[in-house]
Amino acid sequence: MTRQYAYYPGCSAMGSSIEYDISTRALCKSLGVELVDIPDWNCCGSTPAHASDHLLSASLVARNLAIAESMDVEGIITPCPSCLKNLKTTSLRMQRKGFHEKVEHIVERPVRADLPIRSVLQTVIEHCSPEAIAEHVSKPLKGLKVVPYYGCIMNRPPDVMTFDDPENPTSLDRLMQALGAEVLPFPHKVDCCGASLGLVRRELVTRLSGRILDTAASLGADAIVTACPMCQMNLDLRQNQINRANGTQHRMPIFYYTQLAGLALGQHESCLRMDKLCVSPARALQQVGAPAQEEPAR
Amino acid sequence: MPVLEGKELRIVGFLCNWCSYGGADTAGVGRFAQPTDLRVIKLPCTGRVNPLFVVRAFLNGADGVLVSGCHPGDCHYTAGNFYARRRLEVLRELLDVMGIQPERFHYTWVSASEGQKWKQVVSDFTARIHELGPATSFSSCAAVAVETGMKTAI
Amino acid sequence: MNIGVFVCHCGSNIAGTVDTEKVAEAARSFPDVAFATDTMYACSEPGQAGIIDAIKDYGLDGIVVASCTPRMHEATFRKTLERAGLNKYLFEMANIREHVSWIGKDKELNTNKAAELVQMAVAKLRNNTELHAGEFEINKRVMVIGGGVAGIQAALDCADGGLQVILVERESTIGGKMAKLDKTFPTVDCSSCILGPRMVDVAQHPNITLYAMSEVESVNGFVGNFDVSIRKKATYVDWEACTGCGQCMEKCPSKKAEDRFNEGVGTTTAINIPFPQAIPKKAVINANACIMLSKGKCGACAKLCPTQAIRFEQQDEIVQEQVGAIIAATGYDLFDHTLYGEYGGGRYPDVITSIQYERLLSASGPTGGHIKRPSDGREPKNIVFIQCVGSRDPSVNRPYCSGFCCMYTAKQAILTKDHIPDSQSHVFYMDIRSPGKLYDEFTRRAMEEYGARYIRGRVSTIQPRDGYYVVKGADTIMGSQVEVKADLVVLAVGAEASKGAGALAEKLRISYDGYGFFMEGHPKLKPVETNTAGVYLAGSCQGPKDIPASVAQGSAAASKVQALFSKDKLASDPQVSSVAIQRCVGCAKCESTCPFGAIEMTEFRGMPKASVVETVCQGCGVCAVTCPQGAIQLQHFTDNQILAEVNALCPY
Amino acid sequence: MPTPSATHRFDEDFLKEVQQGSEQNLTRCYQCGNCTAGCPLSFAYDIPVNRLMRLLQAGEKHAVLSSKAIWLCASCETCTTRCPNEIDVARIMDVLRHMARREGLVAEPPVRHMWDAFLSSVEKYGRVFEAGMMANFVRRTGRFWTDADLAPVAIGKGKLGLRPHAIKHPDEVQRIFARFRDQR
Repeated sequence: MTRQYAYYPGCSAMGSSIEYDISTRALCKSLGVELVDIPDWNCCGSTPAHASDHLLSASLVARNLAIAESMDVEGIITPCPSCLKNLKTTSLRMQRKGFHEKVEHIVERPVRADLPIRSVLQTVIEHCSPEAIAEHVSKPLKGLKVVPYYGCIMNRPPDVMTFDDPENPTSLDRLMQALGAEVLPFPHKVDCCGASLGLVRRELVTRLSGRILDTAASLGADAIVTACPMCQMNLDLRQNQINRANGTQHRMPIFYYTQLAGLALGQHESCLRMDKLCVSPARALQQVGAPAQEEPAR
Repeated sequence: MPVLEGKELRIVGFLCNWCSYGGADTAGVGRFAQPTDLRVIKLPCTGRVNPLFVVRAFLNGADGVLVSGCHPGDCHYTAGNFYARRRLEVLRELLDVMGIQPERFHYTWVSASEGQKWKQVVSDFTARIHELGPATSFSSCAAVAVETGMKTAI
Repeated sequence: MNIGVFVCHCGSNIAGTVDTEKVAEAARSFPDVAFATDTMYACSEPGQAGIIDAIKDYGLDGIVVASCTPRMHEATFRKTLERAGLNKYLFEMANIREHVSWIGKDKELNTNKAAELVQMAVAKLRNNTELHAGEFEINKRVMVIGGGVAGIQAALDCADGGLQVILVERESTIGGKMAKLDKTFPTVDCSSCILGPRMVDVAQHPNITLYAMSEVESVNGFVGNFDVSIRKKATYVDWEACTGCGQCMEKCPSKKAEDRFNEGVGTTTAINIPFPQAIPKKAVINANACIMLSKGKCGACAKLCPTQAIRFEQQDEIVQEQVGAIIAATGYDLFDHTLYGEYGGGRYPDVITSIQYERLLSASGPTGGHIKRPSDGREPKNIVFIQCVGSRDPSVNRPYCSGFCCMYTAKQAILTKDHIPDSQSHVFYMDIRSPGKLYDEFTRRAMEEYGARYIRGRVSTIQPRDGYYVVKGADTIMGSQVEVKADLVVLAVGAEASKGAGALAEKLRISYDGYGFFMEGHPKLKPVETNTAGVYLAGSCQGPKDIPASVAQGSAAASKVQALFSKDKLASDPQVSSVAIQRCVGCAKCESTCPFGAIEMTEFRGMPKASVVETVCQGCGVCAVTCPQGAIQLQHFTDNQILAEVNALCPY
Repeated sequence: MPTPSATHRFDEDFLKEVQQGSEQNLTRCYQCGNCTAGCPLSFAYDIPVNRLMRLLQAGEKHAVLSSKAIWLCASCETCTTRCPNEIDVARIMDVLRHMARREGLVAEPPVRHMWDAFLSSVEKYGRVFEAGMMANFVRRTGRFWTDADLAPVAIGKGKLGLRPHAIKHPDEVQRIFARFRDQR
């Protein structure tokens, strides 16, 4: 049976991670997870908000919570870990009366902050289970060597995110194995790539992201699989910058897990939008016998 | 000598010698500050607590009664606290009938090592009793009636 | 009754927040109080003399002392009464220290409360009667639970003192953790060389009966007369016949069995003798790994055993033993480091525990004393030791310091240099805790003579990188991050209560703390006693201890038992139930509720009556509440005595 | 940072404010250094995290609030996740940034500008308008070549929209900002 969730795409879905949004919607549809966009949702404020003031951050989130609470849904789900952390943290902190009142005063509407909030990844894993998904696989990702990169806040802090293991998460691993890919043990699963400092201190980002690419390459990975728009943009869009800074020649495709899942489930390119990836996935895709992408413009 | 008017209420505690009395001592040795209302009567085991003792305390003007013994399974006499639990559960049912607010009665388990927990139990229960305020006193004849009724009930 | 009341200052412990003079003054107005005074230290020699004099001068026949908890000094003052010729049960204590002066600062409230507690004590005392202890025979055999170094010491001391000892060991050999160690700090002498002979003594001692592969099933009775049933677990080998020749191990085809003795470093055969110096040196079959027991075919060992000792059909067996005292020496277990996901959570083969490392260092270990990486058998050059894994870590509910890890880590760093001269050890520590004779000197030697590099800081994570491991730590003194390349990482895992400690405590009716360590009788003055008469503690079951401390406690517990057994009879506690025969209607409710079977139904003039077996009654008082007639009463805690206390507190 | 003198002035109110703002008990820190050990950006910090915690315990307000470290923290939660004393270090870093702003002590202005640019974009449209935010940031910092190399790729991939995706009721979000401002 299908389940209805209030869907919070997050701002990057409108731009830098549009393919994540498209492939997420497609995957959920095929797995019977019905997404209903939160009408007129606004930005959660991300790091800039909580780094500037916790009340402001909570208030920006709260407006979305309030709208979602007026919908008839099982809970709120979002593909973006950064949004997820803000939403979850806010609804946790709003359990405290004083803070709750302050926030309601600012957003000028009642907020219950009692809807369960999950990532799309968690929902897919718990609602469908990798085993069940494996049965729908029509184009197994045979021979594709991937390293799963969860990013730093998909599972942490554990008390807030309450999903998977904070040090060695395995949900992506299990999902990728179910899709037929070969998953390599990756020591940097939850390491920080520095994305949030991309604009201001590029040299820090190239160092942190560089290590992730280096290790992935040295393990012989064909691609990195991500679940975070920040991480993906950082490793994909900035890969040339990283190479330049570190004197490396990585050509490492950075997939969203939703793209690879869609691929294995036999979805059409229009649901995957591989063409949106900056580092060409062509070689990796040929390996699994998927139609070669035209080399994207650079 | 009466309770200090306005400052304290009358709270009686029945504690077993092996766990809870030791726990109260541990709290003392640790200098865990507690409200002073509680007066402790030491018994070998909560199994020695006759519900009549509790009722008598209430009839004679107690505002609260606390019973505490060893955790289930840890009883120094293997089963004493199980007997206590059974009897005190029955008692809890009867209190209402006798015109005693059941919230004024509480039983719990605290081990000899749980000084911190004991402080918590005493503080919480005392706070609860102060919220309820002084208990309404019984006329002596009513008291006698209740106690005889009680005897036959148990 | 002429009652005397003595209100103790306990220096400033009580007088600091209680007006003791006022309390004494208040006491003078209580019924039957003929004399009341405050006193500096009631328990001191002059303090007790003062009580005795008052008894003589004022003809007192009952005493109340308001001071510390009766758990501390009731026995002291009861003796004082006896010295003054009074029955020791004509005495009551009011606890105005632990229950008053130490938990509140308000002098007015405290003073008032103290006075009420005195009033309560007086009220009870007025209902007290003389009680006289009987005597009962004791069984001068002792059971020691646990055959580690503490248990071995206790057993040998008792046995040498002429006592019959029952030694119960859960594993197939005694020796405990110490038998697994290579060397011991700070002398670096060989562990098995010093423990081995003691183990042999146990085996050969005429006074010691050893039950290995056995666990205590249940304990009944009380001091002087415990009835213990012991479960001898099936070994599938007739130990009478087994000579420990070890041929079975050579021929056993199932070689993938868990090697418990070697802490899972490598595997062993399904039929196994843990190590050459094992006591008893007998083979045991691991039922899960044995092909015969799991699949019903094989039996290689049975075919070639020279003494036909194999018994595949063997079952667990329960044996009964009677003893007069019990020494618990069940030791400790090591923290499960898989809870530390950041250290690999057990996924990295070359991240091992300190005890596994001991097995690698030990000449009788799986590698013959050569340090080899479990992953590829290579000899490591860079070894990193991480301390406080499962110690001083509230996030895994282990906020306590395990005490000996700093020392064994220093020892392991030293041994590492001895084994591999061109190796380099790094030790991440938070604080070096090395109090003890020659201990701190020892840790200094590790650094100064053996060049171990000590880094003050915790490790955040360990990450594998082609063939080695990157250990990411901090040097808080330097104020920076440090990354160390390691071939092998040794986690100094902390000590925790041994598995099943809680269950055993419940069988022995002793208390244990929040971590599962057994509670001593008094944190300072009764280190090896428990609150259950006749049950004593030795070694790490009471809290983490190193070898010298465990041995000392083993001897201490043994001497306690010797003292207990120095008398032929024990005085029975007269605080037991007794039946008022004329009120008893013989309903036998008490008989059915008594947890100890201490009540028998007898006949009196043709009427059924309950009667209490005084030496069996433990004085819980459950029967007194059950009796519909109030015919059975617990001496010293009768209905009247308790109600007198209630009425004193609630006078309306 | 100035070395605290033996007779440094212990600013207790500061410590209180941090503890209340973060709901963390700083006395729990026993200086094991785990936070520093795991911090991915420690190499860029002027003061390592564990030293910041120590300075907090010592009430060294100025030293803490004028540090670069608090602005370079990426909120990756590693310190919070691994602290043996369960101190939410990342949350404390947040609170320190809040206080530094109020005190006008921003040791890494570009970070602050980037966040402000982000938030003003949110205030204006209800969502982040990435291109607009970039422009705003460049204006604030005068860093004209910031990621100039990425723009063509991003635009080519249609990942850097040149028109904002405003929400239907940006006024609601604007009111949130407004009411937030005047209640402070």
